[in-house]
Amino acid sequence: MSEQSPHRENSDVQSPHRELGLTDHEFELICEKMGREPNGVELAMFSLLWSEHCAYKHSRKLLKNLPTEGPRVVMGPGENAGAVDIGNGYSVAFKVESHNHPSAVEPFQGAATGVGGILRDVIALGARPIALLDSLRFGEPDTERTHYLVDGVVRGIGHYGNSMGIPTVGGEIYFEPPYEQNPLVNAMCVGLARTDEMVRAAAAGAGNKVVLFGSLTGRDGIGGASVLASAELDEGDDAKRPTVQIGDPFEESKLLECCQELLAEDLLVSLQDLGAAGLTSSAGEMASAGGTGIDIDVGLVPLREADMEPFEIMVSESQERMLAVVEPSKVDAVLALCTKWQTASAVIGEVTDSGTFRILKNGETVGEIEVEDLVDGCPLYDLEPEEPAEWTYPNRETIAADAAVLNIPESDRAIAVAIDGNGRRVACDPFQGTVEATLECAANLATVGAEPLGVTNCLNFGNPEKPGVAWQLGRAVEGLAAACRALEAPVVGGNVSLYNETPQGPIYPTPVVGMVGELPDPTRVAGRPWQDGDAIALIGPFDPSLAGSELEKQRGQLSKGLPAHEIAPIKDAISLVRDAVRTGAVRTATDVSDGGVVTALAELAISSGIGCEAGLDPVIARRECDPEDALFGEGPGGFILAGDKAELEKLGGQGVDFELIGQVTGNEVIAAAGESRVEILVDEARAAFESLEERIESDQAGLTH
Amino acid sequence: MKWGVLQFPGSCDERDALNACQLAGGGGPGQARLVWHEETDLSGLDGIVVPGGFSYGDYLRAGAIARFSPAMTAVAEFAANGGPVLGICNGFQVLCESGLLPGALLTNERTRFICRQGDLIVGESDSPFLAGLEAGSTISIPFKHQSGRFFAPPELLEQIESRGQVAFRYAPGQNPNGSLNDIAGVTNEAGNVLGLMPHPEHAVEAFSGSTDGLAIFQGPALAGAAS
Amino acid sequence: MIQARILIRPKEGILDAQGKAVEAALPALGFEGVGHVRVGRIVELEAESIDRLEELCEKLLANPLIEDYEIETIG
Amino acid sequence: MIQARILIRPKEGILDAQGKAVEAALPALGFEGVGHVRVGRIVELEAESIDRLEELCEKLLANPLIEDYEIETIG
Ligand SMILES: Nc1ncnc2c1ncn2[C@@H]1O[C@H](COP(=O)(O)OP(=O)(O)O)[C@@H](O)[C@H]1O
Ligand SMILES: [Mg+2]
Repeated sequence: MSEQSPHRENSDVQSPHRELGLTDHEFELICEKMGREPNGVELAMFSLLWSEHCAYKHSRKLLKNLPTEGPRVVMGPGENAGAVDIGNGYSVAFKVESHNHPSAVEPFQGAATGVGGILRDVIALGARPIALLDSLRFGEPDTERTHYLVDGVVRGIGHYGNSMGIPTVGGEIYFEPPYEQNPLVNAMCVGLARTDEMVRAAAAGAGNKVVLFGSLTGRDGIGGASVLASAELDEGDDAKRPTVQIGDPFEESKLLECCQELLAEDLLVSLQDLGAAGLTSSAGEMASAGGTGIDIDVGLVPLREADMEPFEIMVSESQERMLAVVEPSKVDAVLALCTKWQTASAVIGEVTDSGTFRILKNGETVGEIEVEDLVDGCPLYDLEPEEPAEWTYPNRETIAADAAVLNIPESDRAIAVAIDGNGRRVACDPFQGTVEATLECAANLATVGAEPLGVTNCLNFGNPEKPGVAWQLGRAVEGLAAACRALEAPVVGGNVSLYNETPQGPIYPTPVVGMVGELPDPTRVAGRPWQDGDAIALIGPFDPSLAGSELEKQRGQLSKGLPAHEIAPIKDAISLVRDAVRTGAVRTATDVSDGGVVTALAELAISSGIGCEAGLDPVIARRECDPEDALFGEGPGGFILAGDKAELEKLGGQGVDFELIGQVTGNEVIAAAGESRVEILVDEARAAFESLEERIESDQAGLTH
Repeated sequence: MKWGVLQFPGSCDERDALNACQLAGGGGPGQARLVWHEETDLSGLDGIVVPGGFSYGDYLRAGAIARFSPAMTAVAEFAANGGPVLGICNGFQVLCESGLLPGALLTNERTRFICRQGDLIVGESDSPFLAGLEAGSTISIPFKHQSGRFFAPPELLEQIESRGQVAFRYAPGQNPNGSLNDIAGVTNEAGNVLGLMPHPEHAVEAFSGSTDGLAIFQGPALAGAAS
Repeated sequence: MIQARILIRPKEGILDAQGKAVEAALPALGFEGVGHVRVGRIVELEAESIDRLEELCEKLLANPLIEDYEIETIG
Repeated sequence: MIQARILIRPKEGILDAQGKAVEAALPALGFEGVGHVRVGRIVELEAESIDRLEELCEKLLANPLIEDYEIETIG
C-alpha cells in the first residue's frame, strides 16, 4: 500500500482522475503533455507516479538543500538506498522508510511489509542486509488501541526480520498522544556489499531485456485504482480487490540469495525493487534514470490471478518482486538462477531508445507515455509556510537506546548504527529539534567510538498543504541540512511520509534520523556497565533547560521554542568523547537525552545494578541555571562518562566543558543540585522502567500470522 | 575434517555455520562448503551441518518440507553409515521431521519468538559432538527460535532419557519454550546425529561474547583422533 | 454448551504464502495431480451460546481484513 | 477432480500453545463462557484422486507424532 494522502481534495465529485487523487490542474497538464486524454491504463499510471509518495511534490524542492556529497559516498539520493565506503572493497548500504498508513490499517502486515520493503531497497543495491532498526511512535501506553497497534507492529517487524535471519539491533519507541490514531512505523535496514558488485537502478542499453522476478503478481494494493475496474466487476466483487498486502519473508529470502548470486556472476545491468506503484514506478524510474525508453508487455507478467487487467498489472503492489535489466546473451543464465532459487521469473519487456514507456498486452499497445512526463512531469509545489501563532498537541513516555555495533570482519572493522528523532521537541522548535535529533545520532555513535559516515532520514509530517505543517517541514529540513553539514555527514538517502493526520489533528512533526558510522575496534565501545568506585563526569557544552523536556510534558505545559545552540562546540565534545572511547580511557559513556542528567544516571545504574552519588552544583554555577534544570533539563551536547578518575580528568582542559560530578556507589541513585535532591533505589528505578512492558502488553493472543 | 553445510531455500544461518566449521578446523575456507538442497553426492565430506533458518518459510510445520529434499535423502544415508550430522534450530526440526532424531518441536509455550543468550548443561550422551565437553558442565550460547518446545510421547521420552540421548538441557530456570524435561538437544541412538535448538554457530568468536559453541564443531575431529 | 468449529482462510485474492509454498513443493515429493492448495486455521471451542461467536471471530480469531471465517456448530 | 479438506489438530494431551493463548485472551476481551479452545490447521486442495491423500497427510501435511488429521472430500 502506498502512502498517499488519506485526505484528497474534491473527492466528492465523480470523475476518475479526481478519484485517483489527481487535481483538475494536474489532469489538464497530463492531457496537454500527451496531446490527448490518457486512457485507463495511462491514467492509473499517472495517478500513482504523480502521487505525493512517488513524486515528492511537496518535498523535492526542500530536499535539494541537503548535503549529499562526501569522499566516502558510493551511492546517494536517487538510488534505492544510500551507500558509503568502509574500505577493503566493501560498502555499507542503508535507508530508512516509513510504513505508517498500512500499519495503522493492519499493524502486523503493515509493519511486516514495511520491513520487507526496506530490505528490498538495500538488496536492490546488491547488498546483503545485516541489521534492522526501527523507530516507532504510538499513542499513550495505556489505551486499547495502542496495545493493539504495538502488539501487531512489534510482531510484524519481528516476524519478517527473524524469518530472514536479520536481527533488529536497535531502535526507539515513543508514546505520545498525537500518534494515537496515526502511529509511525519507520524501519531502517543496513546491508553489506562488495563495492565492485553493487548495481544501480538506471536502465541502459536499447535492446536489453527487462526481467521481472520474485512473487507472482496479484491484485494487492490496487486500492484507489480500482475505480478503473471494468464494468463486469460489480460491488460484490470487492473482495477481489484486496488492498492489504501480505508479506512473504520466505519469498524475500529466496530473492535475496538470488540477487546476490546474479550480481556475483555479473549477470545484471541494473536492478530495482518494486515498491509503491509496482511495475509502473520501477520500470518508469529505471528508464528515467537511464534516459531510455522501455516496453513492458503485461501479457508476459507471471500472475497469481488469471483475469487481471493491464492497469491492474501495472499498478499492483504485490510484495517481494524485483526488476532487472539484462543483456540478451545473459537472459538464459538469469532465468536459470531464478529457477534455482524457486522464484518465478519472466522476460516482460525491453529497453528502448524511444524515451517512451510503452505498455503492451500480448504485443498490442495498450498505453504509451513519455517517460519524462510520467516520472518528472509532475508539478512540484512550493510550500506556503507560515509559523503558527499558537499550536496545540495533546500531551506523555519514552525509552531510548544508544548505538548498536556490528562487526564487519570482511572489511576488518566495525560499524555502528543509530536512529533518533524526538517529535515533541521538533514540535516545540522544528529547526532546533531536528538539529538535536541529528546531533543525538552522532553522540550515540561517539559513545561506541564511531565517527559518522552517512545519514539517512525519514520525514514524517502532517498535511504539507497546511501552512503550519509546511513551515515545520521546511524548518526541519533546514535543521537537518545544517547539522549534517556541520558534522560533515552527507545525507545519502531517505524517505518522506506526509499527510500523517487524522480528524484529531496532525502527528508531531517527526523527522527520524538514521546514521551509520565506523569504528576501529568493536571491543572498545564504552558500553560496559560502570563499576563501584568509578568517577562520573559530565562533559560537553550541555546547557540544560526544561523547554520541551520530559518533565515539562509530565506537567502538561509544553512550551514553544527551544534554546538555540551552536553546533561547533557540540561537535568538539562529540569528537573528544569518541577519541576517549577509542583509547579505552572511559569505561562507560552515554549521552544525556530524554529526562536529563538524572535519567541518564538512572539508566546507567539500572544496567549495572550499582547506584551513584552526584552533585550538580558545578553545572548550576557554570550555566547559571535552576536546580531543576540541572537535574531534569534537556538539550544537546551533554555526555555522562564513568571510569578511572585520573583518566577522566585528562579530558578536562581540552577546550570542552568538563565537570566531575560524582562517583559510582551504593544501591541508590542520588543526585543533588542546590537545595534539590533526588534519591531513588536502583531496584525501584528498574521496576518503574520495566513496568512499561506490562503497560503496553496486548490483551490479544497474537494469533494471526 | 571437511564439513558440508546444507542450504535450503529459506535457510539463513548457513554462513555462520560455515564459519564455525572453518574455525573449528583452525581456519581456512577449504574446511567447509555449502551443499545445495538438490545435491545428492556427499562424498568427500566428513561431517554435515543442517543449519538454522526458515527452510521453506517454516510453512505448514517447521522442517516439514525441507526433509523431502534430495540432499536429506543423502544425509540419511550418510548418518546411517555413522557420519556425524549436526542439526541446529531449523536443522534440528528437519532432522526430527525426517525421523533421524526422535521427537518433535512445537511452538514455544508462550507462542512468541525468543532471542537471548542462555546456558545449557551438557548431557551424558556418547556423541562425537560432545567429545570436547564435559558432562554436567555449562555452556553459554544464544537461544533464538519460535518453535523449539521439545516433545516426545511418554514412552519415547523415557527411551530417550534411559538411553542417554539427551545431549543438552536448558540450565535450571532457563527453559525458554516449555520443552519436556528441559531438553534442548538430543542425539540418535548411535550418537552420531545431534540436534539442538540453541545456536552454537553464533558463539564461536570472542566478539560475540562467548566462544562456547566452538567445542561442538571441534568434537567430531577430537573423537576421530581418539578412536 | 455448544461445540463450534471455526474455519479461517486467507481471503480470495489475498496471497496465501503457505498454500503457495506447499503447492510448489508437492511435485518434488512425488505428488503430482494436486493443486489449488490453500492453508488456513481451524479453531475448535466450546461456548455457552452461539451468540457472540461472530464477534469473537472478528475481534480475536480472524483478521477480517485479510481472512474469511466460517462458523460451524455441533450440538 | 476432487476437492479435499484436511483438518489437522494437535493430538489430545499435547499442550496446544495457541489454543492456550486464545483462552488466556478471552476474559480481557469480555468473552466469558468460552473454553476448550484448540487451534489447528486446515489444508484445502484439489486432487485427481483420493488414493494418495492419506499418504500425503502422513508424510507431509501432518506429523503423526503430534497431530491427528481428518480428510473430508467434496465431489
Ligand atoms: N528525506 C530524504 N532525504 C534524502 N533522500 C531522500 C529523502 N526522501 C527520499 N529520498 C531519496 O529519493 C529517492 C526516492 O525515494 P523512494 O521513493 O522512497 O525510493 P524507493 O521507491 O526506492 O523506496 C531515494 O533515492 C531516496 O533515498
Ligand atoms: Mg526502491
